[in-house]
Amino acid sequence: MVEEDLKDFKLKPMKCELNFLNKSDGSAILAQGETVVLVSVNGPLDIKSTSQNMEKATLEVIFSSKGGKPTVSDRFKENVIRQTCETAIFGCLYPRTGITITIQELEDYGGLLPTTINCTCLALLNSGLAMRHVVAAVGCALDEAGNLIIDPTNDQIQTATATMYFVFDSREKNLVTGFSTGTFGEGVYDEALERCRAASDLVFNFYRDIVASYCNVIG
Amino acid sequence: MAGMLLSNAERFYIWDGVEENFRSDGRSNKDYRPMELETDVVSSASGSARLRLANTDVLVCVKTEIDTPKSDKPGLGSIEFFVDCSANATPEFEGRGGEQLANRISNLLQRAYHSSQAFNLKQLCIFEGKQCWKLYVDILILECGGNLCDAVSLAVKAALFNTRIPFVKAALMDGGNIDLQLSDDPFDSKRLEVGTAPLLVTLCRMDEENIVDPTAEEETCIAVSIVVGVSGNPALYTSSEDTTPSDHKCTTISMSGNGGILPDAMKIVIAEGITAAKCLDEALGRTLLQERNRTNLQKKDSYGFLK
Amino acid sequence: MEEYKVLQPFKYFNDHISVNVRPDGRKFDQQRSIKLNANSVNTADASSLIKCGKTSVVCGISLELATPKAEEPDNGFLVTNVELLPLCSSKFKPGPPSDYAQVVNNTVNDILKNSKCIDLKDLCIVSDKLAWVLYCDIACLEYDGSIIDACLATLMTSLKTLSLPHVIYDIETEEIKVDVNIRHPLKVTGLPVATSFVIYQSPDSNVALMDPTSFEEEMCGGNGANLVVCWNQGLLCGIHKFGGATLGTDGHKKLLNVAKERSKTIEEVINTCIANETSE
Amino acid sequence: MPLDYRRFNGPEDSVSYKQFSTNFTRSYDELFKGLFDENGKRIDGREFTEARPLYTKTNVISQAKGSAYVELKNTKVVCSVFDPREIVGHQNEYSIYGQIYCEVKFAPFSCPRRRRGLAPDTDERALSANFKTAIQTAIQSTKFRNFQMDVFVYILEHDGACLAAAINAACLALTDAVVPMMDIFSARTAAVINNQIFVDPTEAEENLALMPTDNETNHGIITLTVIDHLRNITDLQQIGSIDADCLIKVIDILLEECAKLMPLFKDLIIDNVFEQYKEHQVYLSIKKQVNEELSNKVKEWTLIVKDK
Amino acid sequence: MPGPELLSSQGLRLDGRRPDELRRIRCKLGVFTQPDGSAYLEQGNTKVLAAVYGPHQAAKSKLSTEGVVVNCQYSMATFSTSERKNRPRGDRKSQEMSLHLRQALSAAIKTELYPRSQIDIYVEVLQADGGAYCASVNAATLALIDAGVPLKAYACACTSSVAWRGNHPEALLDVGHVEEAAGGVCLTVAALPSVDSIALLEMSHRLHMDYFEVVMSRAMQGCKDIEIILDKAVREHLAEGWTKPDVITI
Repeated sequence: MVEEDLKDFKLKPMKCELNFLNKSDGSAILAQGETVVLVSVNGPLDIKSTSQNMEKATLEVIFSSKGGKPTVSDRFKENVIRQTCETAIFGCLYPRTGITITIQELEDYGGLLPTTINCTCLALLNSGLAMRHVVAAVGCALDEAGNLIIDPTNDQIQTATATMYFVFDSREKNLVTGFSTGTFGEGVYDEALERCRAASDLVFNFYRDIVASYCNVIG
Repeated sequence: MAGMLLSNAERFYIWDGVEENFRSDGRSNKDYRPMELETDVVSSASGSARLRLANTDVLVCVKTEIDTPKSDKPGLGSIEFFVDCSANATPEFEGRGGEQLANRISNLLQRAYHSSQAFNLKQLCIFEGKQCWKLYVDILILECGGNLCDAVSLAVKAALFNTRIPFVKAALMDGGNIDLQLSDDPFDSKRLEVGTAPLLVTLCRMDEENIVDPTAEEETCIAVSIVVGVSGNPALYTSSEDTTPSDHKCTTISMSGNGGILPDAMKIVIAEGITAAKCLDEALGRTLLQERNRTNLQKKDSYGFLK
Repeated sequence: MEEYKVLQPFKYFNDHISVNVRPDGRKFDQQRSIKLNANSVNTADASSLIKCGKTSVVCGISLELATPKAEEPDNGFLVTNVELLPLCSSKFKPGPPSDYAQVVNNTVNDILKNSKCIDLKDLCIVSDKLAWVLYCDIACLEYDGSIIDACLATLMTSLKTLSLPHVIYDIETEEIKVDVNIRHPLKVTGLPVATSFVIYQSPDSNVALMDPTSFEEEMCGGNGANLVVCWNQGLLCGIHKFGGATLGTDGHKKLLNVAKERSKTIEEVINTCIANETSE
Repeated sequence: MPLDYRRFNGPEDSVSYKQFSTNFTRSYDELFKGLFDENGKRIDGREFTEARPLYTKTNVISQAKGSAYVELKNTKVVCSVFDPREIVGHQNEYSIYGQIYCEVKFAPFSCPRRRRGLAPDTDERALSANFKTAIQTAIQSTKFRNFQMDVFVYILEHDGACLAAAINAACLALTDAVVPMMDIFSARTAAVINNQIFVDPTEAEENLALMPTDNETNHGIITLTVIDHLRNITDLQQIGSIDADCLIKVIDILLEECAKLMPLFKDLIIDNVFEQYKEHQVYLSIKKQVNEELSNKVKEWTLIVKDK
Repeated sequence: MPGPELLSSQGLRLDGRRPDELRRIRCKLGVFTQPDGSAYLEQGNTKVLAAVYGPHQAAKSKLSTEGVVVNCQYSMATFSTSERKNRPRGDRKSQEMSLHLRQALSAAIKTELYPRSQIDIYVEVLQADGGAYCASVNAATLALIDAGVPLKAYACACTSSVAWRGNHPEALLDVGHVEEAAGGVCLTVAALPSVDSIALLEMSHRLHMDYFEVVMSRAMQGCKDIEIILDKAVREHLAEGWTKPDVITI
């Protein structure tokens, strides 16, 4: 894996605004390319005793799609985000409480789930909940010719034979969550893993800039 | 039934009464309480009937719709029962409270009317395989005074007897669809042959005795109750003498409450159920014929709830 | 022993892992015993039942005819539904499917679509007029972990043993005649096999456990947090990792190889089962 | 039925292909002749009053407290019983009887004629209600007051008499779950077609018994549940139209059939008890061994501590 | 503007009534034995049954310490409309009607007399021929009186609409189903006429400002007339309550 060709890509332009909603503890709106997602986090809440958990906070994720009608794939996305956040948040610091993450999909031009995960992470940062590590999601697509495209645009995804999404944590850059569509070889999978891991640094830098720019507002 | 609180002393009072065949309201074990029946109470329905059995009050309406028959039964129409427990009866029926009781009664009726010897669905067919009548029988329970099944089955039979189905001439156009001409004169309609429609009789066992038509109090202290559906005798429902009287058959049996019953006691119950249904059938036939002759098709001034 | 497991589940589990053995005596990458039989239900057009360890799943396929969708005139329908019945474990309540059931349902559907083992065009009889609808209903009778592997295995066995009756469709009169005794088998390309893992975060290192039981799933982050790798004839047709503990790159590679071996054994099991089914 | 958002739905207008197959639309008489083979016996060679052999196995589902699998040749039924838990749903006052929640569900692929939906429809709810009245008599619900016990039945294949098979499976599952019961109970079904009684009918016979015909003969289906204690009838369900004396004849036949099942259940339960007893013995011996090792380990340590 | 055909040239409406004429109201109190109070009311062809339970102990969830909790349920029988409804209650329209019913009746009931208790009012519409909500409010008032619940005043409700005769508008009182379906404006007023206060005012469709006064006064006049009729019925019921001969059978 030659070092420099890891760097010869650029991610879709990311625009973000923190503290977008005043009623929620933490909120963020993120546009990655044309895909736009709004996430609101309501930090440690008092929930009814039957759904309380002794050791850690119970995490509840509500994903509402643009169309409004609940479908089975919404539940799948909810589960992906819940499991990712379960590992990221220090649940044991808030026992017997509830944390609700509400996600509203505004625009979907491909790569919806990585944008949702990044936006959720930004909202969690904004909400001040203690977190083990920050997560960054990067997607990549394998087109017919066999070469990998990082952070593909919508029409690249349509024509791709396979697409892969990876979520890395900021500390050891391990794979926290991943899912894929289409078929691909084992070698392609390893190469995609490496290149997305490199690309995730860019996302982490983006987080630092955003939080820095908001520091004086909060500080 | 709902909110009925009985102390043990009252229960024993009722049990002892039943043993001596002399119940708390003076009836013997095999007597029915006085009933009031009135048909054609709702003008917007094809047929309706209201029955008051002491303080049980039931209103039944039959509405008709044109429908395509099911593919495996091309020559038959269809009948559907819907029971609605109005909250007027008890606060427990508010919202979805009365659903379990409603489902039980509608299942019972659906099974009782299932056999073609009980209610022949052929008479509902307009054009084989293409068009047929669908009867919606809506039952509204306004007050529960015990013995709901009997009151409902009597009211349903009366409502079906009162139903008028407009004459429809169906012609097969080319391309397979049907053109229906409905006669414009509202009174130009035919009646349903409802003579064999079944009547449900609830027999409740109190240790060794079987009682009929339990009041709400008696219903709370019975162990097991058996509902027997018995088909009617068509001769009672037509003034013309040519219809052959068919014997009474059991169209459905169902048990409820948690208790067992010895086999030979069960045979007695079935025999008693059939005799009780026979005399109910005669009484119903007499009153319906009497009312039809008196009103001969015009719509009389309906008392409804104003009496 | 039982009381220890109930009182101190985490400690009980940790003691076992630290001694490199799992509570039910298996090694980390050892598969539970699998029993598979085909065509157990003869009212279904094709059916199969799998019992891997204490998880048993039955799959039945029923065939129906319908007019294809306007936007895809020459595509048939493939409708798979996974039902986690209330009778399979006290975790599932009666009533509409729970969130977890819908997640499993979605995952199985995605894997089937990704593997492209059924081409919807084969299901079309007359374009824009008539097409087959394959209702694959998967019911879980006993739930003890790694439900996705069992569902996929029964689904593939049933699809491989399915044969479609011959249909004669008369264009003008739109008459449909079905000849039940001439049946031609459905073309199934490839055989996707899913292997689910659970990663246990022990204090010193993270360990991956293959084919987890429901107790092991609970110990490693609830029943949603597992990793599903599926191979299809040497090609990866889907890697789904839902959170849970993380794994280094070399651990990841070892995982893929273990999954590859397992997919070979499962393919053998399915093929032998179909072989002695057809030979009967 | 409103569109079910929580599942994948096929096209609404899908209809079973069997409808267009040749032998689907046959008249009543053809079907009636089809029930018999050449020498007048039923197709599967049984006499009219001969029931199908009942194969059964208990403890098939490890997670359930008690479970049973019953097979009446082609009718396959699984039943599982879960131990009592708080009452689900709103509960206004303390109920002195334990609640029993029953649910009977057909597998979508179980019926030969058409595919059944995934959500419970009206006649499955009706079947669950009948099933509940049949089994609740035998269960002593005063023993688990203010608690709710769940009994779930899943019918894998429906080839006639599935209510009776479900009730028998429930009886075995309840005994396997050691639920306080008055006595064991068993159930049998009989169909009446053209005044002819068929014991333990297959799906074809049941379909014919309920098919609308214009001849005035007796036809219908009767399911009888008998509890072994004093041979009490705990549940009698009948559909169709049958006159009184034919009904009494059917009840007598069904009583004998249920009585024939009782010894079979008893043997099975006794075998289970022996097996569990043996397992318990093995478990006790292991426990004794572990205790011994522990005690002599403790002795060693006390020695070491003493000479320190 | 719809409405010319609603009024014939002589100023009579489709069902032969004059514009300011109510439909025939017939009512009966004490129809059922089990509820504390019950009433049946017919307004033309609209037939409504009302039952009142209470005041009794309130459910824990709805307890309120300063006044009585009024719990209403409005349900229409499946056969009440010409086109069969498949669910009697639970849809949005009946929930909205229950809310309006509660608003109108809790204005009439002296709520402060029964703290921490609850009054259940159930209305069942047997036949809906327009003005079902008004008939329900009137029937519920009669049922409350039959139950002996202290009321500030009679709560009466009435609808009115507007139609055109030549060029000047004419306000129609007590709108029937046909006039409702014709798409004209429909103003519903639930008022306490004797204390001259309005509990609920609701209007569908658009109405020009200066006709509002005409329609509004016609509706208020309608409520006053209805109150007189209800009052007469209550007095009759109480007067001959115990001397009435037993039920005469046909």
